[in-house]
Amino acid sequence: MENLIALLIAAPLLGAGLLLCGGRRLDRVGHLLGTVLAAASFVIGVVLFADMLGKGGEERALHQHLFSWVPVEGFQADIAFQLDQLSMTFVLLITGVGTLIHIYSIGYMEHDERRRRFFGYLNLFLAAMLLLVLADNYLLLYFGWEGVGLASYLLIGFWQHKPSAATAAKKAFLVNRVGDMGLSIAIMLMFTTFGTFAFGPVLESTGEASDGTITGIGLMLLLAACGKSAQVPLQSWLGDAMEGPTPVSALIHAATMVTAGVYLITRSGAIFNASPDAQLVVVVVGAVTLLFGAIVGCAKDDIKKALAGSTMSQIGYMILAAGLGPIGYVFAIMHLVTHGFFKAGLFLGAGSVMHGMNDEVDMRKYGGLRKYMPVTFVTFGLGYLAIIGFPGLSGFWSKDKIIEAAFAKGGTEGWILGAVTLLGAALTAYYMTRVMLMTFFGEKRWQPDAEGNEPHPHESPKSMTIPMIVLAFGSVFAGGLFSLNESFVKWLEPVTAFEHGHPPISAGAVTASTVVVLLIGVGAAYLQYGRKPVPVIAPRGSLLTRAARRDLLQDDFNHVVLVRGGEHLTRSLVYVDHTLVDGVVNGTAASFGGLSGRLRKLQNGYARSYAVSMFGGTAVLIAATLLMRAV
Amino acid sequence: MSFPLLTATAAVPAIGAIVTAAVPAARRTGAKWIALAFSLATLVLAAIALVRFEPGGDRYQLTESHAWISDFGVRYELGVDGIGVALMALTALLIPFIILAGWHDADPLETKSSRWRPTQGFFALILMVEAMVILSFEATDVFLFYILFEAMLIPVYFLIGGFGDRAHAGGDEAGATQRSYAAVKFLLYNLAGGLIMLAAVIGLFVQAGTFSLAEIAEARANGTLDMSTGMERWLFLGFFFAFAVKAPLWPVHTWLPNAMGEATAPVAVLITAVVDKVGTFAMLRFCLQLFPEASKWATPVVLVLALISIVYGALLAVGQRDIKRLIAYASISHFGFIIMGIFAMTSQGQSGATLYMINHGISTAALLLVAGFLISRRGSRLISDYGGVQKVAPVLAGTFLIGGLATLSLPGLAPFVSEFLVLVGTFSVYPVIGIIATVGIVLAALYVLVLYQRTMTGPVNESVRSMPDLKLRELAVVTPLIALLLFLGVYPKPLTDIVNPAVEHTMSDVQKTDPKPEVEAAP
Amino acid sequence: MNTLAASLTSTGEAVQFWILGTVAVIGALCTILMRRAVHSALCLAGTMIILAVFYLANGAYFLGIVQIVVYTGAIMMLFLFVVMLVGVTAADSLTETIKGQRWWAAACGLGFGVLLIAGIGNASLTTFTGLGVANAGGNVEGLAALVFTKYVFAFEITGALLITASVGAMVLTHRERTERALTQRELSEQRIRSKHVPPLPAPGVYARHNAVDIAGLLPDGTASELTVSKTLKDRGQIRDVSGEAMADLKALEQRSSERLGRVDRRDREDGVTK
Amino acid sequence: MNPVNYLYLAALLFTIGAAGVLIRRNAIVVFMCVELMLNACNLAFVAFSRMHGNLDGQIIAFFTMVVAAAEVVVGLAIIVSLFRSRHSASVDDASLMKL
Repeated sequence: MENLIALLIAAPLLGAGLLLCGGRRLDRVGHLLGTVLAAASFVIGVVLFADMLGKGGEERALHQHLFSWVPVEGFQADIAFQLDQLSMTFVLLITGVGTLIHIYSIGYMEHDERRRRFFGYLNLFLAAMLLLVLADNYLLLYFGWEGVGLASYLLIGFWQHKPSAATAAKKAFLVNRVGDMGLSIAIMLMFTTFGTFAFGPVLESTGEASDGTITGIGLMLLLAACGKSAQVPLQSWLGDAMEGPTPVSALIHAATMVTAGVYLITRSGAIFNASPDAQLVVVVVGAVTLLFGAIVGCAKDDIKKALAGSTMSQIGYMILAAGLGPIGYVFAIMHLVTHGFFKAGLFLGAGSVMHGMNDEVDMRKYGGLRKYMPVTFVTFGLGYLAIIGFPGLSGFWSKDKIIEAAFAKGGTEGWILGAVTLLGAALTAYYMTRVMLMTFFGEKRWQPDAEGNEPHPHESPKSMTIPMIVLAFGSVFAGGLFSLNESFVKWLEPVTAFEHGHPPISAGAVTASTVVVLLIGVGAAYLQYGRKPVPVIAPRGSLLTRAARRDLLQDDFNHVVLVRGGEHLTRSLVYVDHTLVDGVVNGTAASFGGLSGRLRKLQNGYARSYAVSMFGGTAVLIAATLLMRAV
Repeated sequence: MSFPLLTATAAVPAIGAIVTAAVPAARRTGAKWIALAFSLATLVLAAIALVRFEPGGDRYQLTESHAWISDFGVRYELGVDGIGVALMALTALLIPFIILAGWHDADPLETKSSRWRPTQGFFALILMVEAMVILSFEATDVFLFYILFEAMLIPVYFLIGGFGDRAHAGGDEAGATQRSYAAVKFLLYNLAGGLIMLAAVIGLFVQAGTFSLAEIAEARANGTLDMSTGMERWLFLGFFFAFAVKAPLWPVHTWLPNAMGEATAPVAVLITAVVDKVGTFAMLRFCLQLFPEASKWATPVVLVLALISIVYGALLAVGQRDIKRLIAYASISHFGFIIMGIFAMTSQGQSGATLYMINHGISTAALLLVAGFLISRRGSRLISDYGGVQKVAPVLAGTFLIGGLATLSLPGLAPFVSEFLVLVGTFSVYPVIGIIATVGIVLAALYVLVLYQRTMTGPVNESVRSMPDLKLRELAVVTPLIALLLFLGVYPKPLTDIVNPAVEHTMSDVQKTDPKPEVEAAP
Repeated sequence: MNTLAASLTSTGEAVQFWILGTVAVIGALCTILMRRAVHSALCLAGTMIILAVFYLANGAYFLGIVQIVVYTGAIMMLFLFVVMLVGVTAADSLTETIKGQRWWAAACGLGFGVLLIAGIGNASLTTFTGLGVANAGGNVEGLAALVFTKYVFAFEITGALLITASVGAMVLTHRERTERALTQRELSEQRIRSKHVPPLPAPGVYARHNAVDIAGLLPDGTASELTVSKTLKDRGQIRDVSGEAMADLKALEQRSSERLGRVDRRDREDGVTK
Repeated sequence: MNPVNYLYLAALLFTIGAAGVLIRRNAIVVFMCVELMLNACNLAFVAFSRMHGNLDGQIIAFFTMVVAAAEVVVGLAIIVSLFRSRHSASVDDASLMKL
């Protein structure tokens, strides 16, 4: 069975190789080939899953050792895979949602002449993401980690002719690299501390290392997670990443890649468990991002950017849960999976809307679309209900558990975290209702564009709606299925460990308050956007709104401090290199030249002058000889 | 007596150089084919040497030794360890690609006279450089090495000064001025280094009474050759300075951007991927092996200089407006990594540094040669003259991106393995330096992606609208290099197997052991 | 007198040394300080003769004679010939043109002299052997024995050197005619074409100055370069007497007017008005 | 009197000659000064010969004279040809060595 693991990765990798190197010949079948290989990977995943279910909880993990990657004295990095329940969860999510999005893209990218390459990139992403979750050591994980970064870069910048897309892609890669720096330092720390960076040995011996080291490793892993999962302070790339085609936003920047940070923290649970300080920082980062993303989401008029803010906020939930330790890991992953369904669904819905609206993304120019695209409306609506945590739907089950776990943290921290998560829930309800109302309800607000093309909203083709329907099913039922008999907890417990949290207030009270804040959020949004018509031109808004529209000024800060500062630094360094470093050398040369110029004057060409120097030289020689004899 | 394989690897390109140079003016294309054939023959010989080399065997293999200048104990002594044989193979591997890539670089613009034979000269000089570089990787006699180290400056000087980049912003006149400036700067820097090295070589001879590396190393090891600490340090500095100039290390790096900017892309590859490697290789072979104590004494300073090179080179690369100068500064940053790995004196660092030399050779060759193809199409080196190339020449853009990704050490491509090894090796002994060096990977991403964004993406620049995509000859150059990058990125084992024993030898030379991990992890 | 080792020479020789030595030094100094090359040559010849005397006093009879005959006689005459050939030039001026040359030369010379003398003084040369034994069979015979045995090789080479030198001197001074000599006809044609058909004017003015180095004066009193030989002109050895002639004329007029008692009225009036 | 005085005289004459070479511009006079220096050396050789009691010093002086004669011949020839081409016998006029 374990030999199948490599096939999981090999299938999409083969697809990527064929599609990217195959040339024009494959243009006509490329998309089908890519989809089939993604589906093949999913099938293999299901087979492995079925096999895994047949075994006991502790024996389910599979290992496959392919070959030694970097065999150097004292440094063993292997290409080896580990498939346990946690990885399995991700494999199914990645290949499942991935396949759906491949199918969706067939329709979405139909008119793009570079569709073959798009599928190549998607397959490359799948391969890299699977490598990330299947790796059995941190270095191989890093391989996958950067691989998904590359795929993300290529896909964000897929429409490279748009300067904004190219810039966004670059920004995403760079910000991620900052996070990667954290991951590589963490790996180096592990190597010097434990002499290895394979999951097993490292995680088993965390207790023996010093607290400082473990905290250091934890914080560096967190930095990595922040980069990949768009957490404060490295969140700025995610909004811009929406420049990519919408299926990409759904797959990479909502369902799978951005959750890699959560995977990393959960996978490294032992390290965080051993360092309460690191855990605290994780929780704080999660909480801050949760609110940050939600606030940004409330202010954006671009439907994809609003959803991106929401993604950030939801991942904040997951990171927060992961930071709570064994009481939260399972729920972090559970929320991750349900979020994968409903957020992918929402993005695909948004893509469907854009598809019908000539790629218009401004929600102020939508309105009343429910009549024109009923399937999109229904699936998007189900996703909406799931994300705001409407009781009974997926989001409710997972989010409610996280809120409970936050309260269960205990002490003042518990209360604060609980309050933050509740506030987040309210905000989620608010901004998602706003999106829903602005898009599908009210009057139509679209107008012909400058060239006089009026959009004709229409329902998307089958290849696009079917994945949306499937994902809508997931959004509705997945959470309930997982919570049934605590099946998800039991499934993951052998890997992540699990403790029941004991919130200071009863679980029922938590649930009740969740529902209450949910209603408040929905109500507020309805009052603002449902009762009165939405202005096509955005009102100026309060200071907070304006700041939130600009991503709470993070980009401005980055621009002023990093970009401008960096420009000045490089420019001055170029100057320094030219004048100072080169100048010293050229100066030396010039001073020799000057000296020679002076000395040249001695060479006046008069034989008598030379004779004087000869004569003087002879005198000096004689003097030296006499002196030597005297001494 | 067995067949002198190592001599043959150097003799074949040397003979090739002479034959190529002797081709009559009218048979220009024939000269190219002859040069290519000789370089391929060299490659075959190098491959044989690589196969015959036994990783677990003696330290120096395939040795040859003949008396040369007996009065001074100078011998013609050759031998390769794992590092030498790997670098020799790299050189032999890259030259055919360089020749292919520079196929039209030296075509005369107009027929000046029947005796005007630039093409023959160009390829003959390249082969001459190859011969000298290969022999310098094989020389185990300090004097022989010194001669080659200096002599290879001459053909490179002519390659820079005589066959510069035709794509010059200021026109032919300014181009010629800049070229000769760059060539002279290259020569003066390296001659200055070489001169100081000469003093140290003589000093070493006075101390040891022989030039043979093996004899000196043995005498050092068993204590019969006892140098005073001060003397050892001075000699070390003499050698190190020359190698640092060649490598190049901050602050003696400024010749490289000029040289690489003004030379044609294949020659720039020759300089940075092949000739400069002699400097870093010599640090491993001579500095560490002959002066272990002094090397350890100098380590902190060298590491800081290497660190400065890494960050400084990367920052300057970001600020460049000229594609080739950008790559040159990137190379300075990479050489910083190599030197850091060498002087970290851990197994990982040194293995990493050796792999880095090879991987950097391949990756820079890939990036720079594609950049050369790009530049030759548009006739400009300025980044701002490009834009949207991806749309008109997707294969060119794709290969350029892969070269760029290799330069920024993306996992899966060969340079990642070496860069990470260097970082780990350094971090395990000097954590702070290791962490600061990690900043280099962010900056690398910055300059590569900025370069790619400005040249390849965005709206199509008018001047590149009719740019053709890569031709067959160019694909033949790029594809094998990329394949090799991918292969060595995932499966570097063949290379590490050869390199590891040599690294162990070096580690025992400097009497260093890797630091023990804090916790003995469960297996 | 002990022939083997003595510390003192005869008193006569001492007297001779001090008198002639002083003269020799003065001669040497005059050689370098005299403005005219001819004078220098004569002073040098004097010094050399004194040196010849010293050679004789030191038992080098052959050399003494050779010094007088070959050196003072032949070589110095050669010098005088050349001096005549070259003539007196601007180079004869003793004013120094190179900045600091004279000071440096003086400093170096002084230092060098002091060092040499100190060096000799340093050497302990209190006794000397004398040439009694060596010259026993005659000085010339002794020298001949050495020259033809021990130094025969050097002697042969010196002979070769002399031959080479004489050939060299000839080569250096001999001028090959590089163009055909002009025929009588061509010369006359050239002359007719030039502006000077008649013979060139003669040098000399008013018969008082009929030397060849004095340019003839044109009617306006200026010197005509055509009247003097080209060689003198190149050497800058033309004596310009035009000013002299004018001054003479003026003086003559002055005198005659005084004698005639004529006072220039206008001059006086000018003086009054001033 | 000790014959060493001849040496002092030779040194003095040599120095005077050298100073003359340095000071005078007329090539002929310079040459004369060179001759003076040679003669000073000869005097020293002759004095040495007497001091050591053998004739080798005189032989050297003899050769010096011959060589000096050869030198004078060539040197004066050079001066003459120089004068022909430059119309000057000043050593300072032959300053083409200056860049």
